[in-house]
Amino acid sequence: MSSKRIGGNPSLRRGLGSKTTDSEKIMEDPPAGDWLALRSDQFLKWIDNAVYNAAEATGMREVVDRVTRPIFNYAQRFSPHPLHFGIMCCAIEMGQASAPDHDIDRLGLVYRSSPRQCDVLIVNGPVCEKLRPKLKTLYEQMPEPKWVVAMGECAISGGPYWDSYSVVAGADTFMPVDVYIPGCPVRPEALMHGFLTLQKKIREKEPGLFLRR
Amino acid sequence: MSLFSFCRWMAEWTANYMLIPVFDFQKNLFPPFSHPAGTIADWLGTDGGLDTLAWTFAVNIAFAIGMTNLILVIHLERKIAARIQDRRGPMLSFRSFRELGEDLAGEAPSWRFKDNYSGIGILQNMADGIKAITKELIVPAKADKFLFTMGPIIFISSSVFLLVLFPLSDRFAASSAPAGLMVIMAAFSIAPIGVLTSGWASNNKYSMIGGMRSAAQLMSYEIPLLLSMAGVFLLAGSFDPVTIVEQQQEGTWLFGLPMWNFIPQFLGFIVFMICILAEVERVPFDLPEAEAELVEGWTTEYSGIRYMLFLAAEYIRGFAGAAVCTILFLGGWAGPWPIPPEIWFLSKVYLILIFWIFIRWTVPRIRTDQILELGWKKLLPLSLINILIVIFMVEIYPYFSDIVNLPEVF
Amino acid sequence: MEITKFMKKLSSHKGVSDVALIRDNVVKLDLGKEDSKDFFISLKEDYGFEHCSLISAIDNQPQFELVYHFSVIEGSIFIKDSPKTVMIEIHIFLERDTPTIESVSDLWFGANWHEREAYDLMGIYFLGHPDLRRVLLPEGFAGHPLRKDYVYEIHEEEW
Amino acid sequence: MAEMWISMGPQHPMTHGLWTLKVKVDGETIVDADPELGYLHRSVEKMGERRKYFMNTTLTDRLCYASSTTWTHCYALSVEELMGVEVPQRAQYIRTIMLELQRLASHLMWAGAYMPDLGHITGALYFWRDRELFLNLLELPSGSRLLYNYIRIGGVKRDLPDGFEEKTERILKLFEQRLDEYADLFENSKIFRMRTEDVGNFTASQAMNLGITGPNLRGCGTKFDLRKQDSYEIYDEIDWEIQTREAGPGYGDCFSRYMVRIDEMKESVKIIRECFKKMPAGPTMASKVPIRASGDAFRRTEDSRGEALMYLVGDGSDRPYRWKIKSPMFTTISACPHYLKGYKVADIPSIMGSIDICIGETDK
Repeated sequence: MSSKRIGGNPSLRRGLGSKTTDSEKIMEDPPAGDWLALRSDQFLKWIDNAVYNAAEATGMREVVDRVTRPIFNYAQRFSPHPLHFGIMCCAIEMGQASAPDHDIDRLGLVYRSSPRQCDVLIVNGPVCEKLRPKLKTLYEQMPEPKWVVAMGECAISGGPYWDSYSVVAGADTFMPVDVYIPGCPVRPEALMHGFLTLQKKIREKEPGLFLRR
Repeated sequence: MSLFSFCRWMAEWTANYMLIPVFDFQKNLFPPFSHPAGTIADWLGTDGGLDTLAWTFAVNIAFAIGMTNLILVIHLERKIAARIQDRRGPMLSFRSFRELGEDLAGEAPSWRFKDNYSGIGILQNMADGIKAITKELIVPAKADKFLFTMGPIIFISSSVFLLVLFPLSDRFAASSAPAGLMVIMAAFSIAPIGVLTSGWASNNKYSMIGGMRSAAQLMSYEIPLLLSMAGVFLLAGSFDPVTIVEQQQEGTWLFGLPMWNFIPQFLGFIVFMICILAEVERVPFDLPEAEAELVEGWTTEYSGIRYMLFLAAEYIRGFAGAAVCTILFLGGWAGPWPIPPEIWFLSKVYLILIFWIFIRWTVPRIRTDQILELGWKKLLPLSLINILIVIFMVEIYPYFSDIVNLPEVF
Repeated sequence: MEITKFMKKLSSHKGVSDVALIRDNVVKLDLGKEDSKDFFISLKEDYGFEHCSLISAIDNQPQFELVYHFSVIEGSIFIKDSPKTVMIEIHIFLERDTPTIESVSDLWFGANWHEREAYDLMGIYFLGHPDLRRVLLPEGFAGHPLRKDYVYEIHEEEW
Repeated sequence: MAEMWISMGPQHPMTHGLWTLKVKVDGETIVDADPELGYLHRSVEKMGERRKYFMNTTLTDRLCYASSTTWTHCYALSVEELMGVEVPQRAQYIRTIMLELQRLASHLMWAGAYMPDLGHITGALYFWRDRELFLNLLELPSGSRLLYNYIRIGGVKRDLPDGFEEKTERILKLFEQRLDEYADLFENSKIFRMRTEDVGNFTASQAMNLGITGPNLRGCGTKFDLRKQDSYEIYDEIDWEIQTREAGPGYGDCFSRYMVRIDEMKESVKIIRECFKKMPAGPTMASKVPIRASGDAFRRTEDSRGEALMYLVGDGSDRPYRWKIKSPMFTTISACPHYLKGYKVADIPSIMGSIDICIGETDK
């Protein structure tokens, strides 16, 4: 059971399901002899590499990183937009957390319905065999950088459904999970604490570099 | 001093002391050739060059003011919505900068979350915006890549264009065309093309339905909107915002209050307010992005900064819509003396925006067929009646009052 | 129709045996598999059981048992001096080799998915069902998990 | 526009859970629909066969996350029927109070989930604010916010805490005031009625055949409530009315379903008050509860969403041989092509929201 964050590392990411396309293969190894044969996207990639190398060589990359990283990190950790996605009991508590009594909007959480506009996937219930491919699709539809929060016992390990024939033993068996929030169901206060923990984690593990994402 | 003369003064100063010496110096570096730097230096010395430079400054100032307002509008929306809903809304405080400072200085991170959420939360917009820059930009595999990128460009550029079109007062205008309001409305109606384009190009059924709805909404709302504006134009005899505002100061009403257009043209005012809500796509008319049935509507497939800019562009359109409403019906920048007219104008705009926020958070969304029915069957006849009333006021009543000596009412 | 009279009438139907009153408003009976459809038609048309509450399949090892619960909502059967509505519980026994029975989803639409569920989880085939697919488990799932002889692996954590 | 299939779900704001609704649309008009379930199939029935009778209350609590007590109660009733346990009078009163509080919480959950479907997020937060009151109230005796495990076989876990009645009365008073305030925001609002009236109609006879029960059936004017029709606990000793809508315009549509639930909440408040008045003293648990059972038994109760039925077969051991759950939403969702056809795409959230879906009990 590994809770290691895999988002930033392209080689590990590829292992998670995004396949290496042909064009990517070409890109990693630019043809040295025939520059003119580059397609436009290859050319852009090449420029990107060239700029990166130049920045690296002159030491500009470090300077830019030093300044931009904390700022981007600050923005990322204070504006986590979770996906509006409910599985079971914890989804009710997730909704209740945005009710006036707990008001999770204070922490800047805005539930977005489209996975394209989200940063955090909250898995708030048991993942069944039928749901697993769909959940994985949702995870892959989200843009980088992204985080996964396993909310409640069911998402952590299967919880009360540990001996079921159709429930997966935890969300981390098939996707990287960043924060585990125990509870059955998780109380809204615990959800808030989970998000503060996620902020802490984002702060400690600084996200990708500026020039090469 | 008007905005333009201020900018003109600034342009002269910049040209004389900063630009022309630089270009002259470059010209002297290559004396044998007619270098473009020389041409530019010559041109900057002329009236036309200085005017162009001045317009550039003016447009930038107007744009900066609009964008500053945008942050305020989004913040207002979130906070007022929260207060309506008996909660507090975003509370990210300036104290969170302490963490940022520590990170920038490279000191050991220490965790103090207690301080971060005790402010008014205006930084939340900043965090959202900067975060959007860092997000991956996804283009769906089967999307039409060219149109997928063109859609946002059309939508956002046409919305940002709106910011420089309306004057904040007669002296504070980045552009002053005689057909000013017509240009604004034309710019307003470009955006649905962007919506339709990006909705179609996303290769997503929700997006496509959202785009279609946007087009249908445009069809049914543009006509009553323009007809309700026509009343004001008839009354003022001009499309120029300055003339329209000045015309509203002429007549007086109870206790010598100025008769702004929303009094004689109450019908037109109501029709305009409904239609402009539909035009800027706010609840109850936000059908293209009805999140209950079409996940995020036509923005479903857009991620990162593109989506954030969509959101920003919508608020810009809201701001511009409220500004048009102020110019047409609420007397524009007119107000008692000690407060400058620009502040009057902005406060009226904000009043309308807050009214819209109240509407947005207290009514449900209505359905496509109902919105079309409302547009065609109710608002269109009402706006026509409004025009008839204005024609009676402007043309027929004065004609008869000349003949039979009627009291001068209008 | 009073409930006692209704019980008397039920006994006269073909294939019906062991009619009993198990609670003050619930009639229980056993039914032969061959005569089930005729009985269900008359249950709906003559006695007015409008609502199919539940169809449950039981693996009795070796044979299967189907339990139908139907209820009256505004029908003609009543209990004297009581607001309670009448229910009927019907037991049908199926052989393990031929777990088939005629579908009742054309009579009660509400039975449609109950039959699909019984097929999905217990492997009972309903003849004449319009759309007999799996309903809860994904397509391509092997076996019928609610059968007693279904073996599955339990993901037990090591401690 | 040509006809096309749109797949909504499992992640979609309309679904209120995990299911997929495939609709075939012609322009914006719905031509056909095909619901698909099973994303939350946890095999509760099979798991129940591995656990002892009294252990299964954990699973029944998690059957329906919005209304957990009613399901545990249905299970407890069935097991008591199977074992022949007599529940003490005071426990029956406490159960009734808990059930009605749970019904209030569940209906408020529904109302809160229904409002964003119509594009009214403020409404959701208002109703959830009120739900929080009842969650706090339910937390007092049971110790948990959402899944209480309070009703046990043979009675309830423990007696009500001191001062529970006063606290309940205070909250009920506040809640009644707020419901009156909300009338202006919702049922008297023109746009709200435009969205809900004459949308998703079905008649009572259709509904019975389609297997639709509960508030959805009562919205069609049928006086069918199992609390009276198959009375359990002490509902027959208490004076209350079944809430239905009179025939007329807006009959069996989303608005009538909305109004039935709002009226039911008001009726629940009455029931709770009367229960407190009549509650006797005494034990809260049966003196002897067996752990083995044989034979078969079933009971049905009026869940917040309709007819809940649990059928239990015992083989003489301490675990159920077969445990079958009837979920009211299972059949209601299966019938959705019937009441979706002919309406617009924008009506889908309005209709599917008004029937109050809970996928937990549906998928079992």
